[in-house]
Amino acid sequence: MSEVLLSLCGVHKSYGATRALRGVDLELRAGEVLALVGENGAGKSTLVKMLTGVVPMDEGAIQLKGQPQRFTNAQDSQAAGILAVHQETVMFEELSVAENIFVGRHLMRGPFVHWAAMNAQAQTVLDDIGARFTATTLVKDLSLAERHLVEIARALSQKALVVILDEPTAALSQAEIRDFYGIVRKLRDQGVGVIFITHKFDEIFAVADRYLVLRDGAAVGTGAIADATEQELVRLMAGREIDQIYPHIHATPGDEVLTVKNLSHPTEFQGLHFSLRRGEILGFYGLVGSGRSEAMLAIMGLNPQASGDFTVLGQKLDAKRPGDAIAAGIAYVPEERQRQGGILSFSVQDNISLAGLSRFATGPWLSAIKESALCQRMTERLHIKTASPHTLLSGLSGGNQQKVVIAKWLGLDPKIVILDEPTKGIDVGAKQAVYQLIAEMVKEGLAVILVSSELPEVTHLAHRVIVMRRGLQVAEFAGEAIQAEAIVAAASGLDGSSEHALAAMGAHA
Amino acid sequence: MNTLKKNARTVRREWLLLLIIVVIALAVGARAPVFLTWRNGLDIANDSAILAILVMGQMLVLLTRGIDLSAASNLALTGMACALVGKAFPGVDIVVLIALALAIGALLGSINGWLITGFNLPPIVVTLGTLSAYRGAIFVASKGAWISDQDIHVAIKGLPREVWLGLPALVWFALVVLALSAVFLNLRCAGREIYALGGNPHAATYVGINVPARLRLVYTLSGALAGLAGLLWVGRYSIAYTELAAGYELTVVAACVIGGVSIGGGVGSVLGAALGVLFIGVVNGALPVIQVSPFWQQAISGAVILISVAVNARSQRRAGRQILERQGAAA
Amino acid sequence: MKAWNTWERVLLALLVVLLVVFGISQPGFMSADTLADSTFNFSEKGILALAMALLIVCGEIDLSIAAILALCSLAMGYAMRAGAGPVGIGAAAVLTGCVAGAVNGVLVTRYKLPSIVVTIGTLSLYRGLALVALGDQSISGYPEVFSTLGNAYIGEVIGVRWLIIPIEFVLLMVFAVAVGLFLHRTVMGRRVYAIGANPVAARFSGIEADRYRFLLFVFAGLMAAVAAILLTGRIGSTRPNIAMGWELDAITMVILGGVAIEGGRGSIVGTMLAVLLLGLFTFGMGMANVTGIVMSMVIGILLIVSMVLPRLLKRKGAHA
Amino acid sequence: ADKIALVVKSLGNGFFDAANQGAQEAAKELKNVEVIYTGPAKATAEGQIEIVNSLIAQKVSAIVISANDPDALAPSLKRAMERGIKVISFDSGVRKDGRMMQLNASSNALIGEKLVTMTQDAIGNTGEVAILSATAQATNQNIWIEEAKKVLAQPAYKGLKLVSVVYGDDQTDKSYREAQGLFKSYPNLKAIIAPTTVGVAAAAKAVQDEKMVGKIYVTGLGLPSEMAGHVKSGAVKSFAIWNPIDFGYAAVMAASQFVSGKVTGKPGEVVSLGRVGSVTLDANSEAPMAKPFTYDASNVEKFAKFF
Ligand SMILES: Nc1ncnc2c1ncn2[C@@H]1O[C@H](COP(=O)(O)OP(=O)(O)OP(=O)(O)O)[C@@H](O)[C@H]1O
Ligand SMILES: Nc1ncnc2c1ncn2[C@@H]1O[C@H](COP(=O)(O)OP(=O)(O)OP(=O)(O)O)[C@@H](O)[C@H]1O
Ligand SMILES: [Mg+2]
Ligand SMILES: [Mg+2]
Repeated sequence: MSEVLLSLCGVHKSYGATRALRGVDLELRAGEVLALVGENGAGKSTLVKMLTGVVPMDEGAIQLKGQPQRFTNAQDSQAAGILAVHQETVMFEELSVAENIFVGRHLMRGPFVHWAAMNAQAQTVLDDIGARFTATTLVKDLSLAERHLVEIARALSQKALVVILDEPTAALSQAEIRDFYGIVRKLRDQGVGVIFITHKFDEIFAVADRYLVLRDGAAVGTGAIADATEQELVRLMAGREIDQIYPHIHATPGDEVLTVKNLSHPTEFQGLHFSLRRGEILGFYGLVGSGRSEAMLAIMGLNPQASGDFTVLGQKLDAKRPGDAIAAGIAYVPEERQRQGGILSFSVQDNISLAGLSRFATGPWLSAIKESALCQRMTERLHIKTASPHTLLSGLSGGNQQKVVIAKWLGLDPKIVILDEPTKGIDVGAKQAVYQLIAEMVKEGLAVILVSSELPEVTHLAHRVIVMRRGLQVAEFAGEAIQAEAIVAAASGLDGSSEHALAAMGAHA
Repeated sequence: MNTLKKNARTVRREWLLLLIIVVIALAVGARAPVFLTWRNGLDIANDSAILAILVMGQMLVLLTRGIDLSAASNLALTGMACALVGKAFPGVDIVVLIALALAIGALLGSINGWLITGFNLPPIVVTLGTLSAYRGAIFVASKGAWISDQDIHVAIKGLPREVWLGLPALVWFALVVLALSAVFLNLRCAGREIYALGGNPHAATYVGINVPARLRLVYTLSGALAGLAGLLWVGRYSIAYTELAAGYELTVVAACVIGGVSIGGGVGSVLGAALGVLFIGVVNGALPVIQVSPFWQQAISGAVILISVAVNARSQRRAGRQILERQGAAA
Repeated sequence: MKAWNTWERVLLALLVVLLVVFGISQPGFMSADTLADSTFNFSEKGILALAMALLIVCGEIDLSIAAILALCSLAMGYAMRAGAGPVGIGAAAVLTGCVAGAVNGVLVTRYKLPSIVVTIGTLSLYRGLALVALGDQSISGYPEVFSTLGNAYIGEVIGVRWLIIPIEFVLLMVFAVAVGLFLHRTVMGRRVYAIGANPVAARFSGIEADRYRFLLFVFAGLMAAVAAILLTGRIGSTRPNIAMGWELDAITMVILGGVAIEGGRGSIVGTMLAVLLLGLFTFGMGMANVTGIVMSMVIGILLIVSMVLPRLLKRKGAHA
Repeated sequence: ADKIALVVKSLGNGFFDAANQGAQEAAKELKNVEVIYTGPAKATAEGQIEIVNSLIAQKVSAIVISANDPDALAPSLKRAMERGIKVISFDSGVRKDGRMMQLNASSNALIGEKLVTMTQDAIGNTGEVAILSATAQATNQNIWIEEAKKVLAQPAYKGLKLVSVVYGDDQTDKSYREAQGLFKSYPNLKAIIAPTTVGVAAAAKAVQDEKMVGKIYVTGLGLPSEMAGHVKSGAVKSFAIWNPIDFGYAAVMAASQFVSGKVTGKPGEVVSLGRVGSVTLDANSEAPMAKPFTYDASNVEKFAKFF
């Protein structure tokens, strides 16, 4: 066994009344990848923030190579050799790639910033990880995935002892994730200790050597990945058995409720045609940035540049404003929960009633009684864990926030529900609840569009799957034909459907 | 090539502003040749110099997504303090007075910074409060009296009239401040960090930028520059009184905005801001010369602000991410 | 979204303290006459503050509101010169206010410009237009109705002598109740909060954020017009520098009233309490012959202290 | 003690500070009278109205005011009179129904004429002349400018050409820039008339700074203490002013006459102004205090010590 690089002992951290970490011990060896797993709010990110000096530790000890450490700011820990790719993207759009890599530790010549050296060094690192842009590009001109490469380059640009990756693959495409595994392995081979945080089990088993499970701020289990099973990890995380994540879908599709014809946008997508039936789950699969969310926004009237013909229940819909689509019975649970979905400073009840406010009104006046009736109904139906309907949304865990956002839309009794990445960043328990909900919805005769980047989700739940690539609808699978390999091939253009796409993927593969 | 395109975009904006300034100057000169004389140029430079100094301070603050509404009050209070000191100690040296102006200004600025970072308050509210507070403090300090020509220290009066190497001292002060700002923002670590934290304050803590310290620095610098401007202002017009430069903070913000500094933080350059100042200077200098009624001045500057922000917003609008392959762009 | 919170209670307590302190220290302060007259000093500002509160809750700001007031007063003058009757004069003000507000609204919603920048620009533009139009003149000689509106007491008008409440103050109260009901009790009010708290989520929930923003700017113009009618009536003359700097007074009232400058939080009750608090405070100090500029210094400090204190107390609470 | 409030256009103005000196002197002489010196920070009518309202609440005996707007102040001053407060305006007047008496520093016609004759003394019979005034709304400045224009229209002064009227808003910096603008717009300008103490000093300074001494002369109404230096430098040959100390004194004296009920403000009444003499109210209840007094190199130093 190699030497112990980093050890944490009895770490405590509270945010006001929330005890985010309670006495966590952790050991990381050189040349090892440690998977840090746990439900939402288990304290993973908090642990990272502590190790990187972003938030101070209340109690406990950190040792790096046997030396006790005390980090008061991010610079201290960087200097000590701990580098992190944080869960939130840490990017400065107006600055160049090189500067993003070196921000906070600019290379200096005398009293002045040494631009030439910074650009050169950054370029070397970028070339190393196979990035296809130059160091002087402004970050705002990069795609989402390219930005993640910049973050990774930042972590690799300095001599690191420990590299921490907090859900780094959330926005990467399949091919990029593969590249990324390569980078992680390379680091490990160089003797770096890697802490890897993710909610995706396939990743854990693909790259990790050991795991540490956090639950409610405490370490509840650790061991070698080779000896672990997914079932076991899930049990540790949730504190109970979760045998069946995906529910059985009982519904069979009925009449057509939505047809979309020739949905196009000048830059984002083109020529989408599809229809949706009662009780059907239509999956939309594609790589990140393939244009799915943009297309859904267009149906909702949130994408003013788009054009297309929509028919809802036989009626033509002129979706120019979200209000029209809502009135026609369409509900859209957006991708970015905190930015687009909920209002953090509103209470649970006010969030739930927001989209259909006029239904709680007599004349122009709001009726608190009607509001709280709906809120009560929805909290019970979705099992939302909240102290009271008047708790602020910001006080809820990620999974429960997501349920509140879904409740907001279900409260409208929609005919069609569009769920955009409904399980992004939420833990297994919450995921299971969301899947259960989807199953109930279609059973009641709702039609569901499920936009997802998680393959198992679409393969297990959807009746039909439409695959998008670079703004185009490239394939459709139904029933037995829904096979993971075929879908991935279509999504990444490896099925030979487009020569261009092949060429584009070339650099990544 | 991406960068080239990018740089071309921003550089073009600044050239455009310069071009507009030149066109205005030539057009006015065609009607009133006196406008294109060296003397008039110096007058405009002289008038713009103090604004330029204030704008550099305000720009630093705007870059961090803040705003310093107290700049003009700070200017007036520091100016009054210097005038009072000059009156009380006629023997005091100009260097001491300059140092004093910088120090008082910096102190007043650092109060803003301290309140904003220490209590996590929105800058607009804090500086709105200190705007009134500093203004009132002038009244208290001077007991409401004006300090006029004969009581202003000779060195303070003399400073703006000094001519060094053919250029007025005020212009030198402005040029030095501009140059130092450019060096600070482009070549000093702290300057780069100001751009970074303005662009994404949340991310800044993650990369080890000491955000509160940088914010305090920025407000202190803005204050120090306002203080220096106060001393120069009092010298130039030989007067110090409570309402000195009242409302000037909006002109300062306007110059920044015209110069392409974004209220939203993280965007702006010394060159752009300087051109914004020049623009205001040229327009204000031109109006009396072409005998536009003085009443038009304010309306025109309002219209100019609106047009330039609209133009800025259009040129800065995201060029639109392209997912679809462009026609004919086959590999 | 609640109209009655801790901060409102604090303001009410402060108001009581203020009345007691001035009542003891300033003879004549607690007389009905004095209290009634004091409201002349802040009624128009209070009306501006109501519109400003809505805008700030919605995440916007209007620095041009006092300049719109000047423009409306100018329109009244021109309408009078053109021979319009009282109704025509009033209509001219209202129309001008709505148009000026709509210009702000269009610039903010259509061109997606930050409202603080837009209204700094229109502040100069509107004030400048008033200067251009009026130059070195002033307009006076308005019909008697306006003077009554601005200077008379409600009792004089309805024939109840003892009811010495200025008409201006009655109007302020009526508007306050209306705006308060709108913001705290109606569907549209809730949406205003939502837009201020999270504009993207609000839009995703089917709220036409831009329409609300636009209408609120128009409403601010309308309130500026109402204030213009009252102020012009009260002082009987129009000058280009009328109500100079009142935008900052209105903002101060709103912020002291507990409305968060970043939007999404605050109440009309708080705003109105702050209007009363500041109005009576300055009046009381005026009676003690404290000069205006010192008063505004005290108010500036008050503004900062009122923001710092709650945070300081919270911090103390966390440590204990 | 009777409280008499002296409400000025704005605080910090040297002219009014001097007037306050005289007012305090009058209070001492009258005994049993307390003078409250007050005014807004910025020269606005709204600011003065707020002050008047609080003076009403204090139940002062009399208000002596120099108004920023003749109409705007009238309603609240009327209310003051309804509550039994005596109101007189001095310097810059209030509309007739808003006060009981207006004390002018001098007669407006005399001031207008003085401004023109001083200009003629400085530059001779021909040349371009510009006026730099206070705010565009200032009542008294506008009346004097009108009077001066009337005088200029007389055949004796046809060589003097008035080319422009600009406004420095009684702010030194603005006045200074306006003066500079005049130099540029009118290369042949010979004189600037500034009928305001702030403007005249700023214009003189601009002449000095731009090295125009001898080419352009400044004249107008100024305070000796502020102008002494400019007379010495040659930018100013002569300027005029009435004695502001006397002015403040006389205004308070007049007010006390009203308080004691000796006069009521009817036309034809004689109002005693203590050591300054006495005046008779005209049909508009106005009265001039004295002729403007001219200052030049021979006497300015002497008066500079006083105001
Ligand atoms: N700044 C903060 N203020 C208050 N509470 C916080 C803060 N940051 C995190 N928390 C709370 O601390 C707990 C741990 O949060 P943390 O972000 O570490 O979870 P996580 O394991 O990273 O979850 P996820 O999988 O959703 O990223 C949660 O209950 C969270 O609500
Ligand atoms: N380079 C980028 N810069 C900024 N935003 C981006 C970038 N790439 C993608 N996005 C954002 O990500 C969101 C998703 O984009 P889009 O609809 O095109 O893809 P998608 O197929 O839904 O992928 P996903 O939802 O998985 O990101 C969009 O709202 C878009 O604004
Ligand atoms: Mg996390
Ligand atoms: Mg998406």
